Amino acid sequence: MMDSPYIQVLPFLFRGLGWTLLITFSGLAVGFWLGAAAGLARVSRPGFFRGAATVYVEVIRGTPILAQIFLVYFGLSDLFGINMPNWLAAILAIAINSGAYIAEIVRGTVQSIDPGQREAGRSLGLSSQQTMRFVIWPQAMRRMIPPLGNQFIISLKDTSLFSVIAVGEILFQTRQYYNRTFAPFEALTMACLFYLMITIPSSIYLRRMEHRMEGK
Amino acid sequence: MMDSPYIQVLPFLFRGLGWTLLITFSGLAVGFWLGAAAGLARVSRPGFFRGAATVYVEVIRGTPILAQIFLVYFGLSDLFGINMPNWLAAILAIAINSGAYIAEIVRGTVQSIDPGQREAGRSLGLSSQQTMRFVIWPQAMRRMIPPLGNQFIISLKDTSLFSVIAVGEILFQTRQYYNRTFAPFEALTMACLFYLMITIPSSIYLRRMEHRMEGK
Amino acid sequence: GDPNTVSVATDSGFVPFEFIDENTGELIGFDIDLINAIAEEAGLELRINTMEFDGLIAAVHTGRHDMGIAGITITEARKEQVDFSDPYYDAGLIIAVRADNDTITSEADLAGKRVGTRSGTTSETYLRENHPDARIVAFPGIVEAYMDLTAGRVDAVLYDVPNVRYYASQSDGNGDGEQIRTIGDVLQGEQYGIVFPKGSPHVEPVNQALRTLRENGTYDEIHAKWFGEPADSE
Amino acid sequence: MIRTRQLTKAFGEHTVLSDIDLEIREGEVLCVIGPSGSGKSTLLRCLNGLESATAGDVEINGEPLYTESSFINTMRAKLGMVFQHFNLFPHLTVLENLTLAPRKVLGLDEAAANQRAYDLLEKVGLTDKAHARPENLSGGQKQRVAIARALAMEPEAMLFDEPTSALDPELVGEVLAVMEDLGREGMTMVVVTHEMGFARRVGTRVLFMDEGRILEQGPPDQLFDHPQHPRTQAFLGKIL
Amino acid sequence: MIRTRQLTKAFGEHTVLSDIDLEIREGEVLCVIGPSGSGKSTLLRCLNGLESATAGDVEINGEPLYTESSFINTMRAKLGMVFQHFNLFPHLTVLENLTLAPRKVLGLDEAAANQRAYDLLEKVGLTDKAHARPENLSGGQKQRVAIARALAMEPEAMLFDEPTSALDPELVGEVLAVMEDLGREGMTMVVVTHEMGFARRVGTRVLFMDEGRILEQGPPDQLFDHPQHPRTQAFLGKIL
Ligand SMILES: Nc1ncnc2c1ncn2[C@@H]1O[C@H](COP(=O)(O)OP(=O)(O)OP(=O)(O)O)[C@@H](O)[C@H]1O
Ligand SMILES: Nc1ncnc2c1ncn2[C@@H]1O[C@H](COP(=O)(O)OP(=O)(O)OP(=O)(O)O)[C@@H](O)[C@H]1O
Ligand SMILES: [Mg+2]
Ligand SMILES: [Mg+2]
Repeated sequence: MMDSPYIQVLPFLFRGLGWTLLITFSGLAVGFWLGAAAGLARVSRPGFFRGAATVYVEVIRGTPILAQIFLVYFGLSDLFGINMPNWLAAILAIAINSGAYIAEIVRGTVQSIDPGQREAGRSLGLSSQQTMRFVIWPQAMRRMIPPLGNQFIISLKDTSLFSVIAVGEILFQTRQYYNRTFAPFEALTMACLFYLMITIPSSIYLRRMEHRMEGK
Repeated sequence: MMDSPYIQVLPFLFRGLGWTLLITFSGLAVGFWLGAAAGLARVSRPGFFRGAATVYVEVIRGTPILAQIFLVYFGLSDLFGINMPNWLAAILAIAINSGAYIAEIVRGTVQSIDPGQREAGRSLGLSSQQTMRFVIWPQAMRRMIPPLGNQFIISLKDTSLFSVIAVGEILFQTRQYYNRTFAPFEALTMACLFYLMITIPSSIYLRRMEHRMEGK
Repeated sequence: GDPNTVSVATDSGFVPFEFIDENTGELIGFDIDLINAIAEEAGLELRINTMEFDGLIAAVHTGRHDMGIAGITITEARKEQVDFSDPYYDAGLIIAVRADNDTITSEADLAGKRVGTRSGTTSETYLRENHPDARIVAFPGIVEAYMDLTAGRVDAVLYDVPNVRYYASQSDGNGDGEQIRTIGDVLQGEQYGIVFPKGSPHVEPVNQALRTLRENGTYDEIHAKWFGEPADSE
Repeated sequence: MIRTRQLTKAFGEHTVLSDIDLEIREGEVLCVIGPSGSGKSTLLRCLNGLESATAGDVEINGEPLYTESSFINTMRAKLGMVFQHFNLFPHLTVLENLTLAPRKVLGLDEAAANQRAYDLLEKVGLTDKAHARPENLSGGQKQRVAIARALAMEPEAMLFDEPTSALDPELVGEVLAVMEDLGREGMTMVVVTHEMGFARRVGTRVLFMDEGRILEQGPPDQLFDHPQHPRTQAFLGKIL
Repeated sequence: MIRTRQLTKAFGEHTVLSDIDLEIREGEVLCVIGPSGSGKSTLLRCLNGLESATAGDVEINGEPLYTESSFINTMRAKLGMVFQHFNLFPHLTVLENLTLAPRKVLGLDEAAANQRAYDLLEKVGLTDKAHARPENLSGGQKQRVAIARALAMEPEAMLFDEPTSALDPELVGEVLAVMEDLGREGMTMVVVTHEMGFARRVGTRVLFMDEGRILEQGPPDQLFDHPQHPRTQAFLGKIL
């Protein structure tokens, strides 16, 4: 029983879980600000910022995250001589990637706010920025919660790709384990269960929240 | 000029493009039928099929595709002695993965058809299956086109992960190139351009189509 | 930063040179012990980073890391991209097949067969140059190639001697009989070296330290720890 | 020809129809009126099996409706249904809307189904629209097509659920005219409607429902001019 | 106090306002009527800079509206605006709705802003709703809060865009009463409305717009009872 691969792999998975969560949360924390900036730029007046944000969003959403991971890993040092440890590259890659998707979430929710709100704000003398900050943004934030939760699930799954740059997250640990024991099926199955332990409760919780918000 | 890495990598990328497209299209062709079956099961009466479809959809959507790829490739041979070539495993992995997402597309569009259509069909004496086949499904199909196009873009990007099992798609070829020439930045940049060449026109086309459909 | 802190790139799936201990999760192996001994000798502070082999030399070449140690074979082509230390290990390439395979008995039988190896390694280069008629499957990680071999998806694997030997012994210790065995002789004599970006100031101190370790017996100790015997008896 | 016995329908806790005993004879034109939410639509839907009853029976020509499902399909085809929002099939032409069920359910071949469809389109005055799509029809035309579609199954009775209440006022007439013709030809009809003029001219009986019960019924003139029940009086007072 | 000169506004090809010359004097209550799409809302929106004019000028107290943007912000604050759909801020309480702009634009401190807000809530009869959320108010209460919110900026004039047309009939009165009080107190007001009673009682002038032009204007009684222009006559014939 104790020497079953299903049990043996557990310490590996717990070790990986820490990295997975660390990278997901740190990456999304940075990605949220990136996405908020890019999303707001995309609903701003045409000009440099809006153009740059559009290019950012379209390029990131149009290319595989694995290619982005390699580019962040090699490109930054190649181009700028920045040498970051691979876990930092991983956080940055998640931030850059999720930022583009979050930008679309931000844009969508901001645009979904009744234009009458903007007009009411402006007609009271609030500036464009004040209207965004005090009127539109707080309302948009509420609506962002479910899609952001969904992005959390996506990014969590994406961290598995960092196994290719040897960041010690869940899937990397799993591969390390079966590299030595040749029990890939058992180890991978347990790894999937670990992911499900986080993703399924999250998505149930999100669905409930969405229901409640629609009900309102 | 001709010995610039940006040019030298091109033959590699074209070689990869063929595999990328082959796997994407074949995988989605199978995934569509899987997804249609699972999606219809999810809107059917509660029972075994609906339960099985729900488990399938939730498990696949809750776990990383890279773990699924390893499970299909190594797990199947480990457990059942099924040894398929890596490109076939790739197609199967895309099919299984996209099938779960397509199931949700199918479910969503079928549920979006006015219930009056079902009632009209049933009240004319059509059976439940006939109503689905002749009344609901043709209408749902039209609405499926934009989200299916979106899934095409996602699956296309997902094929990049098959580089880890040495399927010769775009990113694998890119890595082959740069581990000989040590020019990862240039090669990866060109690879991203190759992906964008497909994904950006596709998404522009899809957005137009959605606009037209909404306009109607 | 601190000029004495150097960032070292290594692989994580090359037994017994560098791999993760399944009990502790620590990166261990011959290379790891050696580079730590070198660092101590040369007064360097190490920051070790793991990555897939196929990008490792590129990462050192671009200056992403100050050095790389991962059983890297010294070749002329690589010398154009990076500087090497003095050789620290004599290795070579060898073929592995499934234990029950008796159709492949030598290198000559590889024609038309599916041969697994690891991308970006000298094994891959060797296969492409000497066996253009074999069907080469180059995985980013070597373990995937061994798993394909046991699964029967490839007919043979060509890779570095110590690693192949390790897996051959490991696979029969698994309780289900011998699965992989090596055939023939070492195909190509090779030597491993530590890589540095071109013109790196670290080359000389590292060579100096390596010489000292060989002289004072530390090298032999490490060798014995990982290969069960001192270096000279190979 | 249609008969319910203690028909009861509840959605969860909420009882929408209570103990409805109703008999509809051949050739009758029964008009059903009542406030919103009183269960009129639910009654029609129970009659042709779109909803299954919680308790009680429905019989059509003496045969019970609730047995096994294939039976219900053929039963449903005996009762044509026309909905408030037409529910035409938008992906099919008018002709295809009319031929789909006859071909798939009755097994008619294409020529026979088309022949029948054209006859019906002539009857509702829309021969020239045979190849149009529903989206290109006016509301009144849509509802006439929907009536023709139901008739194409040669039903023994027709059920109408507020067939004119989604129409612009000027389009109501053309639909009522088609229904009047049908009534005159002797079609058995159950019509949920608040068109009092139609009920008086064509209806043989009017039934007032409230809170899932039949409160009062009788010939149109009697019920409209001398309602007995105070709630009927209140209701008529509001809508007339 | 508000004056436009040849104000023209086009959306792309479509000219919505053409050469509007208008002068509104202090204390006037100008009612604007006209068919849907005639440009009434657009006129109001141009007056306080929510839309920028394609050509022509707007002056408020002799100062031009279209210069640089910070100026427009303070200008906007001089003209309170009330919308058909209230546009209260749903994430804020009634009190916060009233204090947001005074604090952020006028720089009032919390105590002063709250004081002002409570005074205004008393004026519109909603003191007890200070801590309610907009979602918990009736339509009439919402619109009274919206009026108070605009008044909290101490505007020199108020613009109303069909303030009662989204309200249930029984709630119209309470909003009109508040507006009447305002008019009596001498507030300059521009009111797009079809409430003829209000226009007669409170309006000092009525203006009839059609297709982006002012076709006719005059005192309410004169314009309503003896319209000169045939289009005015046709329009009044329809809505009266
Ligand atoms: N599928 C359902 N699930 C739950 N409640 C339902 C359902 N269908 C109808 N009801 C409820 O049953 C009651 C009767 O509905 P029904 O549609 O039969 O009324 P109606 O008399 O046709 O009203 P109307 O004149 O508005 O069409 C209503 O309270 C309605 O909310
Ligand atoms: N942002 C806009 N872009 C394009 N066209 C617009 C815009 N706003 C208004 N219009 C057009 O300008 C015309 C006048 O609109 P406006 O809202 O001023 O009319 P109105 O007199 O207020 O009508 P209503 O009584 O329906 O409110 C209409 O044809 C409208 O479609
Ligand atoms: Mg109804
Ligand atoms: Mg308007």
